[in-house]
Amino acid sequence: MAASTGKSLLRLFRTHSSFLQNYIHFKLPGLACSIHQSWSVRSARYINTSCLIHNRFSSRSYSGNPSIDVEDIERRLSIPQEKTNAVIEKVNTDILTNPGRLFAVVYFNRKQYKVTVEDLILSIEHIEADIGEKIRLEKIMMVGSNDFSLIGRPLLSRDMVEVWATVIEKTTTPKQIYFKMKRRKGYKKWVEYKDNLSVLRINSIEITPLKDRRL
Amino acid sequence: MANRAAQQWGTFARVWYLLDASQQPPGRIAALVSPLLQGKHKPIYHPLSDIGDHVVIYNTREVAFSGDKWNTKLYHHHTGYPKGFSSTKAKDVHLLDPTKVVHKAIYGMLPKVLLRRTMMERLHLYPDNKIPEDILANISEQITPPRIIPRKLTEYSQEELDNFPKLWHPGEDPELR
Amino acid sequence: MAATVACTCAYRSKTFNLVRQIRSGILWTSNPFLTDSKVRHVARWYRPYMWYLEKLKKKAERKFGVPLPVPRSEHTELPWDYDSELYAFSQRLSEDFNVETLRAAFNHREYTEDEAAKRRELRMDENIPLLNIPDNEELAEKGFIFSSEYIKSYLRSAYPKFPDEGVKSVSNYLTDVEISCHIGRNLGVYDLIRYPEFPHPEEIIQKTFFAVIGSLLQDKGADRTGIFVRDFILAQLIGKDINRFWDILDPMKRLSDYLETQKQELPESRIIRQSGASTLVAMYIVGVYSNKQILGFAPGVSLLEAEEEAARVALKNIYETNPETCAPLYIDGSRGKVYHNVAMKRLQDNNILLQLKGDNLKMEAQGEKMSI
Amino acid sequence: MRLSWCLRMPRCPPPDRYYRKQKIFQISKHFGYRRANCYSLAVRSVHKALIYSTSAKIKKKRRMRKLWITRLSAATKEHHLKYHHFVQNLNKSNILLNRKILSELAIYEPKSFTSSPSSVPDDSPSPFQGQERECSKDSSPLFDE
Amino acid sequence: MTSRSMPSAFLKSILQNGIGRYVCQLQRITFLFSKSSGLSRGVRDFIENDLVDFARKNPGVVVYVKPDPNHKSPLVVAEYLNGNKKDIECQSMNREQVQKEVELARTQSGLDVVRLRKWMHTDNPTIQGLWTPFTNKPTYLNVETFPSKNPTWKYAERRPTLKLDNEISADKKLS
Repeated sequence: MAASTGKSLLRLFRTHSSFLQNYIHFKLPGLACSIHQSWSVRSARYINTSCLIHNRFSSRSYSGNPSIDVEDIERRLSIPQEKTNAVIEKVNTDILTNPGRLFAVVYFNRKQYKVTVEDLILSIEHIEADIGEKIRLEKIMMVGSNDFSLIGRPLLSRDMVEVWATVIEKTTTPKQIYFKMKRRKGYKKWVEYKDNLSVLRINSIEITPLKDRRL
Repeated sequence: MANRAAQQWGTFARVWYLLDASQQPPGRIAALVSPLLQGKHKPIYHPLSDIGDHVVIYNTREVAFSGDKWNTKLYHHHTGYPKGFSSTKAKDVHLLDPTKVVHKAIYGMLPKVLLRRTMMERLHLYPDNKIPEDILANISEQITPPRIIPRKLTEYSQEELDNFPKLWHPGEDPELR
Repeated sequence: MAATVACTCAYRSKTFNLVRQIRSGILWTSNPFLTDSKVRHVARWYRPYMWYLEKLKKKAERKFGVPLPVPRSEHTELPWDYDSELYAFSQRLSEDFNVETLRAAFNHREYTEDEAAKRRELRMDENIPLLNIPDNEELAEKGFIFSSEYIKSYLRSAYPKFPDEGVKSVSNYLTDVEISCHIGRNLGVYDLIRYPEFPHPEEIIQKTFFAVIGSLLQDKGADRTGIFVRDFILAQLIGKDINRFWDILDPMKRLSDYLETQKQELPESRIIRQSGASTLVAMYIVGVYSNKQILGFAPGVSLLEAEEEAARVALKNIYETNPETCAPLYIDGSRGKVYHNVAMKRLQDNNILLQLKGDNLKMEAQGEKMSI
Repeated sequence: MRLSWCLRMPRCPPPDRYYRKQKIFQISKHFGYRRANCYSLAVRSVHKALIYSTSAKIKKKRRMRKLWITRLSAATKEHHLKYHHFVQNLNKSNILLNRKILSELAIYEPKSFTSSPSSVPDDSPSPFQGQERECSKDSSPLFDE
Repeated sequence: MTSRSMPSAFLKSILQNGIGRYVCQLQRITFLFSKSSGLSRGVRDFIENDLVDFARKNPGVVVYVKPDPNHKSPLVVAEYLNGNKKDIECQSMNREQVQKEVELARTQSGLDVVRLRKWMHTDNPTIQGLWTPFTNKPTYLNVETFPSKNPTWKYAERRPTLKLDNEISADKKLS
């Protein structure tokens, strides 16, 4: 039952991404907002976040245990609510004081990329933004640092994470050949084509402190 | 973190595992060991990269086939010349070389690629529990044997025997005992 | 400008020009199948024509040797206009340069002298305006001093715990010939340089690049120039570990010295993991602890190597310059602005800006001497 | 003299042939033996190579997915989970990270991989449960936005 | 083309472009065309209608226009900041096609157009430290003597639950 919901969601997510623009122009945030508002309203039901703290400098990698549903995990592992709040507080102080280098998993143009600041990513599609323009990558699936990770289900909220990128190049692939042939049948197909490419530079990954729904 | 070279040295380090083969079926040993030799238990696995670990197996003389395999299982060989075919019973092979049965089982379970011989180089077989010191110094972890070994009646202490629940008591009649 | 022939080939005939055109790809770009030619068939004359051109080219090369590279301004096929190039240069970098200062920044003293000598030879009037452009000596020096000072103070604000030695070595690396020449070339400085020798030596490219920064400093003030230096020079640090420019010979000693000054327990190394201890390819992970708190750990081939590396990692963590875990060097965004403001304030406090404004540079007193 | 190339015209082969062949030789230039330079041999091997290259573009996606799954099953086994349980958990918890990203996380960000909620078996008690209780400080989970 | 017959490279940028500020990499563009030839018609149309707009929008690009009777088939030469030069043959193209070519030349970085081996480039592949064979192993194995009575490694099955008291992070002191 639960598994099937997951799959159907997957489908929903994909169909949406095909026609939604996944960036907005820097200069005209107001125009693009409507699109994202509709998206965030739709997805609000599904977005929640799980998080966990790593001990700094610990040779062991975990000290906590993530879960799917807070109430459920609290019941199952008999963890008091104060503890959950403590985790949120810890992550929030980390975010506010010194988050260190962050990485994010972004969903861009039907592909997922694990990026940090100053990375280059390649997308095999022509995008509307001009070179040098800053765009915001909207679909952030995960953010992490050395000390904590936030995983979206499936996406992190727009208010929580902001990933900005600059379009630095729009070019093409070299000539590629699509070739098919059948022997002794006189069937031959030779198609030469080039794909459009666009290169993005990740400028910043910023997160704001978390809010607990119950507080 | 450390520099790239040091990081990679850590990531591609080979781990040494130890396995006690006594009372274990060779096939199940092979199923356990072959992914280790291939490196399939590591998230950095790639079929072309040589990242397998070392496995040390001792007490291979005491491996246990189920059923009557010692007598019925045959290892075949052909010299390539006419009348060159020969087959040997498992028990005869085992008498000739007590590590051979395990060796053959693992060799057969590795992928048939050029890397197979290299992987087998990392398999260290010892017929009894005499493992050289320098080999033992490398070992990081011991593998749980695949089969739980049943204890013999003689291995139970008197107390355990007394406390064992019984359906009926034979009484004191010496004949029944 | 048309009279400025600094370095050309001795012989110019029609044949030679034709060959140069082929060479520079004007007449014949490439194999027609490798470009996107819209023509389906190749004309019948094409191949024999190509043969003929090839032959000519070989003949000319045999006779005159391989031609030397020519400055872009002296290409006969492609047009050139120095003023438009200057204008585009300033527009491209989104800076509002004063064109006259910029012109001076590209003008080297040797060029003026060379020109004057040539005119004397030709008995021309030396006082026509072309030669009245000042040279870039002073601008280059100003630009160099400002850049290195700005880089240092920016790094100090971005990495407050990083020691001065390290900051200096990073700044030296960034203002060195290799990097500044690389930046200059890729910002389009090369074609605009006025220097008699061609190809221009690397030092000249470096000097011109700093002269450009100097001209910006002179016209637009220190704030704009600081941002320029940040965007173009400091950005070259990206993807590089800033600790590698500074060789720490004995990291363990440095670490224990540091801990002593902080009144903490001395560092203690412990093996965290080991594998294959009796083999040639052993791996040890060694951690450095102080007061049972781990400061850093690293793998290595031998215990000594791993310990040294772990001490280095510990130092990186203490200095907060570990490229992986610590925050990146922010150039964009709000953090970049904060660092820039702090850096500018520090420059002001040290009176560096005032000194740069004065006509006479008295920077020698601080032991700062331009290396070019 | 300058126009002597015109005289060669009648002797040169049909106009397209040379360039048609060059198109094939461009691809075959790194082949071995006569297949690199003899047209009749080159064209056959180029056709074969192009067929392989076209089909490999499709197969590569399949192969990579297989590799990611192998890597993931290795990574999840380190946490005492089986691959299919792991994927099931992902689906249940509505995490749509793909296999490529997850296998990258397992290698490059091991802490995040360990902390992903799917490493908790859903219907059985957590493998880390014992530690969970022991570890009083900093432990624990989760929250909802 | 087969991948072996194509040159390949990794994704890169010039001077870390896009960090701090963006610099358009097209340095100058030259139109070489004939005033009368029909082959140059598209380029002439482009120059008449679009070129001024193009130059106004891109003040950082020097635009040269050179009518030349030798260039019956027109040529557009794009020069980039990294020193690369790209020749675009615009023979018999119409205005839209020339527009498209010029737009492509403007948005490219001047690096060679080759097969790219990866979808992304990163200087910091790992933030939390690379995986090692020991990353997820319990530390009490450090003090175990082998052969031991409690073997721990079992394929895909759960290890015995451990208590944190058994955790020994570093056991051997380096002398």
